[in-house]
Amino acid sequence: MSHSPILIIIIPLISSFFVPLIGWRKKNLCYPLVVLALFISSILSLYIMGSVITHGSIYYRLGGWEPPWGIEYRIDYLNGFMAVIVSFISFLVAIYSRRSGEQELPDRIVHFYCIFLLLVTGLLGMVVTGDMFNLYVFLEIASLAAYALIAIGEDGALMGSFNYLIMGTIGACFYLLGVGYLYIVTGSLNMNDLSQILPGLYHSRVVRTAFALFIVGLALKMGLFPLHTWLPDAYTHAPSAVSALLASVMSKVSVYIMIRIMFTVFNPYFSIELIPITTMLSWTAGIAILFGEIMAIVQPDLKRMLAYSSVAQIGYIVLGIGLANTMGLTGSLLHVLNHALTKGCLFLGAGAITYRRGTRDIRQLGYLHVEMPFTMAAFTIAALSMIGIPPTCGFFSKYYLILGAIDARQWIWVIILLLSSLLNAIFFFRVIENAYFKPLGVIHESSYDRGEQEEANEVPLGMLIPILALAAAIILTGIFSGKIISTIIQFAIPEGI
Amino acid sequence: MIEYIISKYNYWIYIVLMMIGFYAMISKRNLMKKLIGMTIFQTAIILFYISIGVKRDATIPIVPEHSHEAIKALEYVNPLPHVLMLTAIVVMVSTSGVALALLIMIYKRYKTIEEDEILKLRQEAGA
Amino acid sequence: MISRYESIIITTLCKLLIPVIQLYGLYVIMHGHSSPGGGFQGGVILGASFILLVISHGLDEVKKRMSEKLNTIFCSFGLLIYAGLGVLALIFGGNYLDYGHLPIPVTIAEARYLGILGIEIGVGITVMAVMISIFLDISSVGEQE
Amino acid sequence: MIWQLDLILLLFVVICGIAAISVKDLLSAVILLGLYSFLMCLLWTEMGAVDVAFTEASVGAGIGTVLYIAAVYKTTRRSKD
Amino acid sequence: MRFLNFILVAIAGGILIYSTVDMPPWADPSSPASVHVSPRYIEKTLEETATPNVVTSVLADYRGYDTLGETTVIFTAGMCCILLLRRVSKR
Amino acid sequence: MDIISIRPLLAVLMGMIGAFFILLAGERHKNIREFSTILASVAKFLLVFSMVPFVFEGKTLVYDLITLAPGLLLEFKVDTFGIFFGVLASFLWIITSIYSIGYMRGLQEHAQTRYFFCFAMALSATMGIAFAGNLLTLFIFYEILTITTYPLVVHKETAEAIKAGRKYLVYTLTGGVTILFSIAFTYHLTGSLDFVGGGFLQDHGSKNVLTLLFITFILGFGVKAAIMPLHEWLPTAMIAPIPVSALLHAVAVVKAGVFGCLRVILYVFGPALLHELDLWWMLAYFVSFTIVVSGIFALVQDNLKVRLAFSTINALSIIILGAALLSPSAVKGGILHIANHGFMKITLFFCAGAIYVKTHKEKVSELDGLARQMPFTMGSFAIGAMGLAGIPPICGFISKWYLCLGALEAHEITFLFVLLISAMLDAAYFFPIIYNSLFKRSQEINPTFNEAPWLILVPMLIAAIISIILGIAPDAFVHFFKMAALIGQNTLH
Repeated sequence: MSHSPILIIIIPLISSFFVPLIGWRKKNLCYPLVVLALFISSILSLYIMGSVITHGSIYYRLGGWEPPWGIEYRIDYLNGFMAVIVSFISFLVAIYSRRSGEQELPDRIVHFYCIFLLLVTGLLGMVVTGDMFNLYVFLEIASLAAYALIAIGEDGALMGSFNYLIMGTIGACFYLLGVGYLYIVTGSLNMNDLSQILPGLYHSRVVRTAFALFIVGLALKMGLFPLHTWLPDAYTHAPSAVSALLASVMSKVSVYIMIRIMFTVFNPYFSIELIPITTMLSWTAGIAILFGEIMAIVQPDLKRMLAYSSVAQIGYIVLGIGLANTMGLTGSLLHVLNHALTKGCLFLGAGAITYRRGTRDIRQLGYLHVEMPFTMAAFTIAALSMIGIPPTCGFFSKYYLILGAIDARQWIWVIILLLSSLLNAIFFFRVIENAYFKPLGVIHESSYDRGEQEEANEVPLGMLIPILALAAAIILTGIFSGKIISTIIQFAIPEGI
Repeated sequence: MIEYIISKYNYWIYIVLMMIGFYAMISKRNLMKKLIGMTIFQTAIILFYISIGVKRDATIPIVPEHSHEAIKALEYVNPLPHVLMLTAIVVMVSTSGVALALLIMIYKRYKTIEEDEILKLRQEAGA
Repeated sequence: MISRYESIIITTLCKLLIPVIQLYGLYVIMHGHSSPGGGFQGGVILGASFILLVISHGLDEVKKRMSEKLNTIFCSFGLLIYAGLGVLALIFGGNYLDYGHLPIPVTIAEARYLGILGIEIGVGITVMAVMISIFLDISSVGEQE
Repeated sequence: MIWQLDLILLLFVVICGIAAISVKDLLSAVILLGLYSFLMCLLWTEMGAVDVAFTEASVGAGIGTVLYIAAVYKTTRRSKD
Repeated sequence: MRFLNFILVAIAGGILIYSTVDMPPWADPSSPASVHVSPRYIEKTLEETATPNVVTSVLADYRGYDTLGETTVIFTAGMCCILLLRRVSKR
Repeated sequence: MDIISIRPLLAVLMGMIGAFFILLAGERHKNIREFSTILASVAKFLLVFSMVPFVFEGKTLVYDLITLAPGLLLEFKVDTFGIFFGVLASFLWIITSIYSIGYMRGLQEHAQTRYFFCFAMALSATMGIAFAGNLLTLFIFYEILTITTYPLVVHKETAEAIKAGRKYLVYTLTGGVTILFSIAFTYHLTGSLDFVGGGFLQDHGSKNVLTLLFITFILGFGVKAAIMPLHEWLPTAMIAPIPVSALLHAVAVVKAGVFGCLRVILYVFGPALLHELDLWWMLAYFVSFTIVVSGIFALVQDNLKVRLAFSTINALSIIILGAALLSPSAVKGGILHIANHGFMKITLFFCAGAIYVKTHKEKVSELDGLARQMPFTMGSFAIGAMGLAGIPPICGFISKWYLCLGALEAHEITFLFVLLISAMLDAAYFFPIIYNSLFKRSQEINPTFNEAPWLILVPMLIAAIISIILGIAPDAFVHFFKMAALIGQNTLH
């Protein structure tokens, strides 16, 4: 099992090569293969997390070459945590993707699965690697896969995907340029090696420019406020399974890289003391929260609303990074997990609703709780988590973020965080209200005479199980968030904060 | 002064090229032009990387196979940026491929590749 | 498809040229160790030969020689060679992609040499197939088959 | 590596780049882009990066241009800017 | 809008040019990039991989995993184009 | 002395288990569903009641469930105050469930499963609030209570109900957010959130900071405690079915707010600190305003439920006033009033419900001569109303007596007057109803005996009788009086 770090990558990778081969003969075999590969990957990631907890960081030399020369995998608490999130959510989304994939793209399901696996591979590769350039390569795998997956969505997805491609390429190029800038002054590409060389060069303009390039590039990739323009279109029109994966996992991976670069490659002293980046990040994040939520309030389209809410939630996470203290970062990392679960559940739920209703207009969701009781229950739990109602997990990350903001004596962020709870409540309760308390179509003044003869018409089990699993995970993560913090997140926070 | 310029002009020109590409990417309305800008942008980055690897009075990084003298790193240009850029070129062409596929889909759907016209069409369809 | 200009000179010349190009592509793949070149360049040259065939003889001619199915198989197959070599190294006790542990009765350095050759071939196959595939898809807007 | 030659090549590259994004005819723009790639390729050869130059010649200037041209044929040659 | 974009580009370019001040001179054999990691590739390639072309040995061996990723990028691009453009007719 | 016991957890879970079975039974098995409601409520009451002896032995039952955050547990701690509230709420749930069954069946309401489910969940949350060992635990259940009562408010699903639901959410969630801020800030100051009799905030933070903290706490909890001007949601929420108004908006939800306020006053800040900061009289004046104004508002309401709602607002502020005065008798009286007001107000709401079920009348002006048709109902109403006005021998008298004593002990004659004025206002808005129903005649009401169904009548009478018993022997059954005295002792040292 000493090879498990690489196995979590190559199992989905090699499976993705097999998918088109198998797909020619037996289309039906693709789905089990994808699910199996991701299942093994997620079990392995759990195993890795376990061994990180018991034995400390794991190093793996690819090709047997020692680090600065070869590529090294370096898995610590932060990585392992992210790998577990990525692999598990992808696993659940893969289970879900079958029915929705069959409905949304019946003739291209084989290549859909192939690219889906490649996307997950790319994301996992980004998470576990300890090499700057290797990260770029996997970033591109994931990005290309994401462009294509978005583009196969409904009408309008094409432009969304194209804009994402342009913006994403700019982001990736900025990242690549940043790597080049670091390389020109250090001569190294290995993160660990860089972190040892860089402190002597902190006053070099090249290093600072590189840092700025990284931040801008990653902000583009994750859709942080002023650079979020691609995000709503892309998330709205992509197939539901894809939006779920992108919103819950892909943006989180960018966040992870940002944390990695800010606090591991560069040290916290540089990121916090030497340059005003944390202040800038928290301001943009604060505006992102308000902007995203106000935009979400006015959206009539369920998925578009969720997309704008994602903009806001990214703001939360970045705000935690910007606060740059233990509490804030704890909240941030916890929110990475929480938002991954919650947004995954919400997007999958939205997909399920679309699957049955054929519409995503919030005003036309009336009486959905009779038609799809389980989906709506899960959706409600996830919505409550977004608002931050205990004991769902969303509350706890918000609590830590508020603590972090108080610790940093930044009252404005406290107010924004509290206010955002209420804004969240406004647009999520709009959905809940429509789905539970309003009949189909317009509201009748007297609704007593409405019989309850409507039968439940739940989505197939393959779609329902991931949604319910995520909803259960939302509550469990909430209840056991203390455990998660004391075993993982506490140690995942970079030293020196 | 001239020394300084000679020692840096390469970087400057790569920046100029990159900004040409960048400008095309963000302000051109024609989608094909955006892609052309993207290629220029990426190629400029590659130029930058290659510039990192250059050493004065050094030759291409292919070492003599049967020479008995010890190989001196100073005599060969730095191969690492070349390796990285091989990857980057491939990534570039892959991105272009996907982007062109998208472009063709967009043209099939909207019969135009001007961004503002597409926006207008979409607004009309939405309204 | 780009409308084909029927000209005997072009078709004949291309027919003559294409094998040469393909041979050169193979040479580039195989000779990447000691001269510029390798899997990518060779693969692209091989792919270009097929693209030339499309331009000179049309899509159907290419379909006869390299069906879509075969092409997709090649796409995966090349990468499988690559990843498979890595897994092989894994099975024989090395780290992933550590060709030194491949079960070949030569010195470690030579084993690595052979490993590099193996993956260059894999890369070449994939690149060739993908290039053909992308070109066919773009130039026919996917309206084949 | 002669810096004068280098400079001239760079100048041409910049001119090609500007021309590629400013001509209205997309086919010309794509051809100019191919030219740009070839000039780059020369530059890199001159800098000692033979492998990269080879790749750029085959991938960037070769296949890339072919793909662009195919795409232009499949869409439109006209461009507003 | 275009003017704004131009300003943006100018600012970005200005920052980048400004930062070149601290870059090592072009073609400097003693720049960090030339002395830190790369010399080993050149000096040990024959001994360790028996491959004279250093680029090939680094590409396929020292950083072989990058190349796997890169080939996967190509593969991904191919699959993406098929997914986007190809309509498999129902038989 | 602490005893580790799982009973508090079970008491909290009992409601959720009940809710689960309710959901399982669903609309198809109505009897099983309603049986499980009653079973859960009885089981919960017995569980809570079984903890009473321990409390009187001076022990505290503790159960740490899990660590929510480093140093912060999801912790149940059954102290005197908690058990006081717990016994009250769980007992009233039994009679309310019986009443609900009668009411819902009588009106053939829709979505009864959702109704019973949310009711059980809300009671679970109330138990959680009662037994919470620290602020965070309290807050968690407080928010669950908010969410689970929302569907009950919107139960009718009319546009008006939805609007009321929105208003309810806006107010309570804003309150929740304010509390969250206060909790986070408290944690920032002290690193602990555990309740300590007599407060734990002393010597943490400057005077201004603590004042601000107190204000945010009171504003946060004050929303549910319906302190004016944060009371707006309560009259609107009266759109909910009567049992909901009865239990939740007279006992569980609003009392949770009051409970929170009292926890903050007595267990977080503590009397000493409040005296030092001079906050107690600010709070006392603040709620006195509410007492007087809400009494006047109640006078002009024609809708019976809304009038009762304003009377509730009045009573809640009286309780907080008792705690704010910080003298032993006032605290004792205030806490006693939680129970007494609970029984009396639930009687009144049950009466309103009975009238509605039988006659579909909601307006005060339409009740003329009703006493002849529904003598038991109007009799119970009279008992509840007299109790609230503080007329012996009904329990309201006892608590008001101690409150007045407390005002004197604190040497604050102003508040004595406030209490007396409020008693007079109580009388002023309740007695006309009784008088009119007895002596006026109306065409619409048939003066023959025609009472509500027994499922409605019995709980109503039980509540009314208990109100009298508690007035005659305040220490009967569960020793509410003794508990209130103990709470005073524990916190005012």
